[in-house]
Amino acid sequence: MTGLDLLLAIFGVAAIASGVQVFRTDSMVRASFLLLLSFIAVGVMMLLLSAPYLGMATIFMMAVEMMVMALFMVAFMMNPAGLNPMMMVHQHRFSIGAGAFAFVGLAVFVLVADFPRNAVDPEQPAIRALGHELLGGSMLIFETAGVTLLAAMVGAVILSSRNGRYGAADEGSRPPGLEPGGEPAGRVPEAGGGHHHHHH
Amino acid sequence: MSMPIGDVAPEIAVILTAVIVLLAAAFTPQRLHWLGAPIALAGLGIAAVLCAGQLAGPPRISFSGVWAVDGAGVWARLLIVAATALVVVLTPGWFMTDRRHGEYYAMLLLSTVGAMFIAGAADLLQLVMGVLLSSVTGYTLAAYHRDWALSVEAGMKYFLIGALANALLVLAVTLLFGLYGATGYGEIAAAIGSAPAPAPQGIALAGLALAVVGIGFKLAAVPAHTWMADVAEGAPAPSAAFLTVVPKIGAAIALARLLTLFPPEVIAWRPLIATLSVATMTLGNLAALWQSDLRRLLGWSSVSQSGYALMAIAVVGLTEQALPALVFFLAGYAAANVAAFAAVTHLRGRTNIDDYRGLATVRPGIAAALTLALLSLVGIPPLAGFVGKLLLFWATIDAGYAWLAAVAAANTVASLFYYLRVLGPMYFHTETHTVPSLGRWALGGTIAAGAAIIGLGVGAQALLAPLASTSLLP
Amino acid sequence: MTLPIVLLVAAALIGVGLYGALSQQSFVMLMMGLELMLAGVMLAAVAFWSRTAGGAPEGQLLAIVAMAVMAVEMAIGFALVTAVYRKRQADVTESLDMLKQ
Amino acid sequence: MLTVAIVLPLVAAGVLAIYAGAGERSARWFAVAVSAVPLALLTIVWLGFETGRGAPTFQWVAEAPWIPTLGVGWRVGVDGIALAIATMSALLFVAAIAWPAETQGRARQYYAWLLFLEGVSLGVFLVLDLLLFYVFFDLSLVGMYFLIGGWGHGDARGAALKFFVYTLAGSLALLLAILALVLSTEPLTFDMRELIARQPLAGSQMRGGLVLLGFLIGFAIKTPLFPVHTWLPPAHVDAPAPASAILAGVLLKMGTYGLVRIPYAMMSATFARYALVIGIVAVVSILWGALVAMAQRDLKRRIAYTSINHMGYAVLGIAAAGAMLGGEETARRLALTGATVEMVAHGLITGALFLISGSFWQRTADYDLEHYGGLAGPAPRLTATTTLASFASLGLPGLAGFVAEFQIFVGTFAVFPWLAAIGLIGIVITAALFLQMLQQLFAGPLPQRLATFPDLGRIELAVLTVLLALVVIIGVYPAWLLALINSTAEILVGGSGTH
Amino acid sequence: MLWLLAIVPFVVAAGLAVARPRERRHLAYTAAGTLALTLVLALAAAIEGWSAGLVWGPMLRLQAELVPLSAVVATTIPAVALPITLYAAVHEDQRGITRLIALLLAFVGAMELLVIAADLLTLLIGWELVGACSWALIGHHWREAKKPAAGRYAFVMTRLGDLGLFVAAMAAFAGTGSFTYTALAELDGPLLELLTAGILISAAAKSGQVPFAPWLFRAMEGPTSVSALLHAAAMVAAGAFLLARLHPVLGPVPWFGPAAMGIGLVTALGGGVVATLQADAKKLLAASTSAQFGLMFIAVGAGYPAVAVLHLVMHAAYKALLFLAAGIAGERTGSFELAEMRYGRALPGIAAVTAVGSLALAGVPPLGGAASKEAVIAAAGHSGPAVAVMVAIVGALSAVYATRFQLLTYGRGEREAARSPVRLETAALAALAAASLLLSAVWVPAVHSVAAAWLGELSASKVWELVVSLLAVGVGIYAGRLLVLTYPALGSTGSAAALADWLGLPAAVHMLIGRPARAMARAAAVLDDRALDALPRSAAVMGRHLAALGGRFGELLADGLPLGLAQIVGLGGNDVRRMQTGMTQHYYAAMAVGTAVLTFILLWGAWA
Repeated sequence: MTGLDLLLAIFGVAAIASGVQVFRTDSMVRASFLLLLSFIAVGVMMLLLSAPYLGMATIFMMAVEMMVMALFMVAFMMNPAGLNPMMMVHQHRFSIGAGAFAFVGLAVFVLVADFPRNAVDPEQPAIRALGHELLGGSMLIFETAGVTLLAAMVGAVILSSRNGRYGAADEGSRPPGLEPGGEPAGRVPEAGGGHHHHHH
Repeated sequence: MSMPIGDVAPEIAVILTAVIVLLAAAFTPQRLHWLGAPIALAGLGIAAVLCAGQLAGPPRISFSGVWAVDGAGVWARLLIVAATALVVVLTPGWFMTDRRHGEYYAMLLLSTVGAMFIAGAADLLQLVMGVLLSSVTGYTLAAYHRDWALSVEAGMKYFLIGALANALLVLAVTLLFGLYGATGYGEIAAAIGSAPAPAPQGIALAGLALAVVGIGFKLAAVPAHTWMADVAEGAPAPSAAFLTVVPKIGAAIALARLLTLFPPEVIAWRPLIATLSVATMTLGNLAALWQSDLRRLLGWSSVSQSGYALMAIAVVGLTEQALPALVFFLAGYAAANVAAFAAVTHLRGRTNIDDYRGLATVRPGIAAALTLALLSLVGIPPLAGFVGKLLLFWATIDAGYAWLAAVAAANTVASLFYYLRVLGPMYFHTETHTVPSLGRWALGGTIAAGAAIIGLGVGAQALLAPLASTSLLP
Repeated sequence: MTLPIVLLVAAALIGVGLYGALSQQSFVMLMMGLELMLAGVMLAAVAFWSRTAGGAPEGQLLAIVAMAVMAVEMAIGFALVTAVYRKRQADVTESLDMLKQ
Repeated sequence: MLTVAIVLPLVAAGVLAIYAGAGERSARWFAVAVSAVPLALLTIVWLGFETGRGAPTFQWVAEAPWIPTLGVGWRVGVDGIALAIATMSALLFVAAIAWPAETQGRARQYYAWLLFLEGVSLGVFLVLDLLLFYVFFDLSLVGMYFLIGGWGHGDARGAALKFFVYTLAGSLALLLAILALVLSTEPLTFDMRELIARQPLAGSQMRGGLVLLGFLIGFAIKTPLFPVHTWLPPAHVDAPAPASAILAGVLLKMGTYGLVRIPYAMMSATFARYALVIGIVAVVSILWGALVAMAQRDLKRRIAYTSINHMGYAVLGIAAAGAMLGGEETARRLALTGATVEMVAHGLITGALFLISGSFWQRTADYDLEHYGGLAGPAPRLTATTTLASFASLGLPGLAGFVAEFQIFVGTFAVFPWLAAIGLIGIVITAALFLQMLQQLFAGPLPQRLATFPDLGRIELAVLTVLLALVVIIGVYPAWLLALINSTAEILVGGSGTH
Repeated sequence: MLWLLAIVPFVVAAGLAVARPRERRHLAYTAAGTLALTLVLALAAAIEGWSAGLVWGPMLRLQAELVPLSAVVATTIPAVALPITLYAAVHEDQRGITRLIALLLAFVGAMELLVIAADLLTLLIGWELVGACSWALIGHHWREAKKPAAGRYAFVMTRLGDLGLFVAAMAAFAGTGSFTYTALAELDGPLLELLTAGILISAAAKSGQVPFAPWLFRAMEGPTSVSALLHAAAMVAAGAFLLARLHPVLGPVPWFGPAAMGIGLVTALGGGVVATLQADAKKLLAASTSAQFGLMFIAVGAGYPAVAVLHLVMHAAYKALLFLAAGIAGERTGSFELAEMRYGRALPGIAAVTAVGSLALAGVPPLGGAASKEAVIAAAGHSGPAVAVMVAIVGALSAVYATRFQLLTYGRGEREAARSPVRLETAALAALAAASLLLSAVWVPAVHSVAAAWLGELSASKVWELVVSLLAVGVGIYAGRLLVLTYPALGSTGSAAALADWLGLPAAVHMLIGRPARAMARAAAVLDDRALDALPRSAAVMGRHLAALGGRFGELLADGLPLGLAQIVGLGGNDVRRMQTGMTQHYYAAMAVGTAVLTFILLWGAWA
């Protein structure tokens, strides 16, 4: 076991541990920061694996995202700062089993697998290669990603933006009535929407 | 490195149209948003012409192994465009009151592009991107009625299933990449071919299984089928028509394309797909049996139809009839399903099957269209669905999977029961009540889809002749 | 040894993520589970790029694609969570119980 | 010629369905006029049909490509057997359409569906393309479903649903078998003549057996044979009378006709291997149908079960005819001819009986035999026609049923003596049950509430007279019919016709 | 040309059915004319040797010809039918008289067809048509529920026997490829035995032999004229005729003779006893018919078909006469109770005419009936003296019941007739009596030898046989007289009545055939509705369970209804629907498990 392996193992354990903690903490904000911690550990591992760009990208992108997530939770969700401790889980034992099973299964496959041994040259200009790939061979993929991001942005705005150019954007956004001017057909949602098992 | 832009010209046309529609929507008052429909139709028309142009050329892989232009792919993209056009026609009446009416066309077109990318992808990464594009737009389309709880719930559920499915797909791609060192289909095939040990690796098996689930999500195949019924019921009717049909076309081709990479003697994927096919069609049919909501019933029937489509995929490569069967079946299915949803749309979303009593007396034309659609889904000749199922049976029997055909036949019998639960009361009750309808757009869509059902059945030769020599590149 | 270690970590992250996705009621927590899974995937992708694919650029691209999936899904996901919350005051999966059977 | 006979009713059905201006009377007369055309055309075909030695098997052949990629084409043509059954069907359709029916204010739709059914039924008998055959075979279910469900009585919707679902299962078994059969030959074709000539699967035991099983399931459900007959009684009981007549007279024939046309002709070696099994099933159907019919109190159910009995005779004849590849040609030819005559005769006789049962329903809305009695007094014409039809059905000589059953039994005896002997018991039971029915309906004291029971109307009488006259003519002098059928039976059975 | 024999009566019958003349006179003349024409045609055909053929199909050919035996019967039929029909036209109820006459004519036509047949197919056609006519005739008075039931009984019983003829035809075709009588000569081995058995059974059924005899009793529900024709010349005569006609084919079968004689003897003795104990005039005659046809069976069995035919002719003449006489007496009494009659004083003329018939039945020389009976005894004697003696006992029994009949119907008594018979009735009786007397000519050796030359060998009686027979007749007549004096109401009560119902045979038939058949039918129907339909008990039932969930299905199970395939499918439908819980976490779990399963399938595939 080389030093690199040791470092990788340490950060790996850190990533896993903080990952586990995400679901053990009783505050969502804390959970999102634990997740960020886990991502930072993963990003460091990437750096160790000679992928500087990806490592940094992961760390920064996730940092931003987790900030958004935290803000989001403060804005929308209940229990923003872990004021009242809670454990909101279902099918808990099955989930533990499934997670463990997935891990064991993948681990077994990984350990018995006969991967090609073809390590990257640490001196290789990884970032430049990536750039070439994006604008060369994988141009189409790159462009598709662009379109996808556009679509995601438009979609997110459509779904979440309350204020359109003509006032409340959601108003009238419902199926036509079965009779003109009547209620739409089909199952009728109960007034007020979903049930609430807990607090509010 | 070559960038034959022409090979993705149809996609570009659709994307540009989407952008135009989006801009138009931003600068026109809501009452003019319906103009998005003709614009979208024009764009789709151009895309269709461009697609048709690709049929002439030889099958080829372009964009450095990322993009396949082959018979199956081009026909699927053409189908996607055509089906979308029908859906576009259904839209204006339905969304008249929506403040974001115009943007709907843009989302629809972007989703179309996603499906097209899925159909043509020859690289795992391109496939993932296509699925992602198709998914995010799909969630939006499903949840488009922000002020309607069912729609929002359908969109959320679609998203939750999709997010996990897409994660699994990315995992699958990663595992395959680790094993074969590449994501392009050509390179993967070469890597498999040059592998010294023919024994399959667990990683490859897990990767393939994960990929099947991931793509199966778009196809609404077991086990990621659970969104289909919810979307069919809760989403806006045009979205439901779109989501039950268009992504499936792309996904079916993509699944076939991916599976043919793996030699069946090394990885026994045929029994897997056959099992999946049986599970999907049976589950869909059983769940549809007692539905009292027509849209939900159509959703479940759509699951079972995916099961039939998987029959062709299970035998792809074993018989030259498999690909024509797959494409033709998808075409027939698209026509029938869109026709059914078009009828529902035209009747302002009428969905309780009890509300359909006596429809034949009040609105014989719409009743006839719905009848054609449902009978075509059963596979009654000479409608499109019949030819499709015939070819599926043909392919499976020819490939030695006669048992699969027998199971499908038994399922068809069971399915007749629930389709008749809708049809019977339509004709056998004579009580009359007024049945308001939506308008000329949806009516036009219904007629067009109904005509397609008959046309594809009676004039099957027109599509079958070119399909006979169709190809599927790895 | 490097590859197995990293891959085991990735597998563990996927396992934990799956657990989270399966067990969390809250939409946001559930999505965190999915992100953790994708983090594992990205780690595995980089590991493969670095150790089995000899630095094939597609490996890096794969990691970016995984990241894009994560970002795009999360964006649309949050939008949906907003919409659902606004319409139904719902923030857990159990609240969405109208569409069934 | 044949194409017109198929397409014209279909087109007319479409016109009737769309043209909203047609009233009850005009719709009916339009439909009668249209339905008479195929009958006239088929009569012309019959007159022009060559029965001599050396005449081609299939005549009046016409072809047009439909889906050449799959080897499917619009191919029509007839041999003696098809022509006989098709002509009978055309006649029965004219009778059923002319029959004064209660259309519940939806005359246009009613006659449109009947015309549709006529087109597809004739299609089944006249096409020479296997896939086209299936298309029409399947469409007949659709037409009948809407007729039963839309104009039936009692639990008509349930019966229609059961009918459709059950028989569709048979259809699909048939489709799979057709595909498996066609796929075993090169080059691909659905041309029946070609397939008969090629005898695909002749050398393959296992696959041949499975394909035959598929055909048998498909046709047994349609025929129907024991034990897959249970869709029949409810369908008949709840259907409107003309639809019942068509169901029994025409649709059931598709099963037996299909048996002759496809497995018998196209895979004769396999068929011969399993002929005994088919024969046993047929004999069980004969006895079962007769026995169960005897226990029925419901007029229509009783007639329905006799259909199972009679179709059993036809299948027995077919099984005997196909039992061997060589030897006993004369007897087997007799059996096949008899089976075909049985199809024609059963169509006419049972068609008439079901129309008669419709007369009962229209007058009293009651099928319970025990509620009737003494009707010979107020309704002598009804009595006479029912008696004649019943005697024809129980196989009295001088009427059509006897010509059929005698040939079947005699022909079968040479091949399967025991089956023929056991099957004979059926004719005693049918005699008992029909006479008991006649007695119940017409003899004894007249219940007070039936005192004003009206006799047959003019149209009813005319329709029944035509059908029964043909029954008598076939019974007394069947040479014209037998010559036609035998010319084909000779080819199908093989051997010389010197006896 | 020969077809005309059958066609003429049929065409006239059809004409009557359409034209429906109601006037009795017109009916009488039309019928008489038709039958006379038939008679003339029969004579002409016999003399000219007509034959005929009709092609049905390449393998089916109807053929007709007259051999001497059939010529005799073909002439006898219209000859006997003529007076019967005349009588019917004036005697029977006005209601339905046209139908009755038309059917009687059709009956004659069918019988003629049967007689002229030269192949089994034609025979079968005539054979069954005769049965159908008898159904309609016996059930003539359809308003009384009992009568059509009797017709049905007769038809079904004889049709049961007809199966024999079907079997015979099948065997003939299997052996020779055709149905003609001439081809039957080629037949041998098991097929021939099958043919013989079939024909024997059919003949026994038609001729009212044991065990089919009871139908003749039930047939008495028909009008008198119908009974007369049925017993004298049509229907019943067909069996004996057929055996005689086909004797050249059947004779060589070793067991045929004994079998036919056995059946004949048992029936003759049984019938004799039944007739002796009978309290009903028509049933007495019916039982005697069975007995007399038993004699004909004996004659054929012994190898003397000509004797059988001779007896058939004699029997036709006197039995028709007796039935008509019974009808006249019965009409005045209102029933056929023998104990209630004795019109000797009231109707002396009729009594005298009837006496001719009774004496012929009793076998008193020099009447024709005696001659043919003696010939039967002589024929039987060839099989051993014991047989001859038994036939003589049959003769004695004949004498007993003939005497009873005569004395009880037209013996001297106090009854007064309400009205005298009309002229035509009397004429009909007289004509038949004259015929019986005329047939006595057969005792004249010259006539006898001519008949023998034409018909075939007529066995000559030995002296002791003649003596025994005549003694037996004498004893019989004496016993009959004694019975009438001592037990005038014999057979109406007690064990005699029980025996008189054909020795309990009808009950046995009912127990052995009728009941099991009906029970089987009912059981089959129940099974059909329950079990068979349950497997795919499809939509109708499923529809009813639309609203039903688990509990309802459990109830069904408890009721013991078998769960059908469709029900399982329907149940599955409900279960699968419930799997769609609406809870996303369950969908996630399904996906996780599904992925694992798919991986395992692939792993398993890699292993296998």
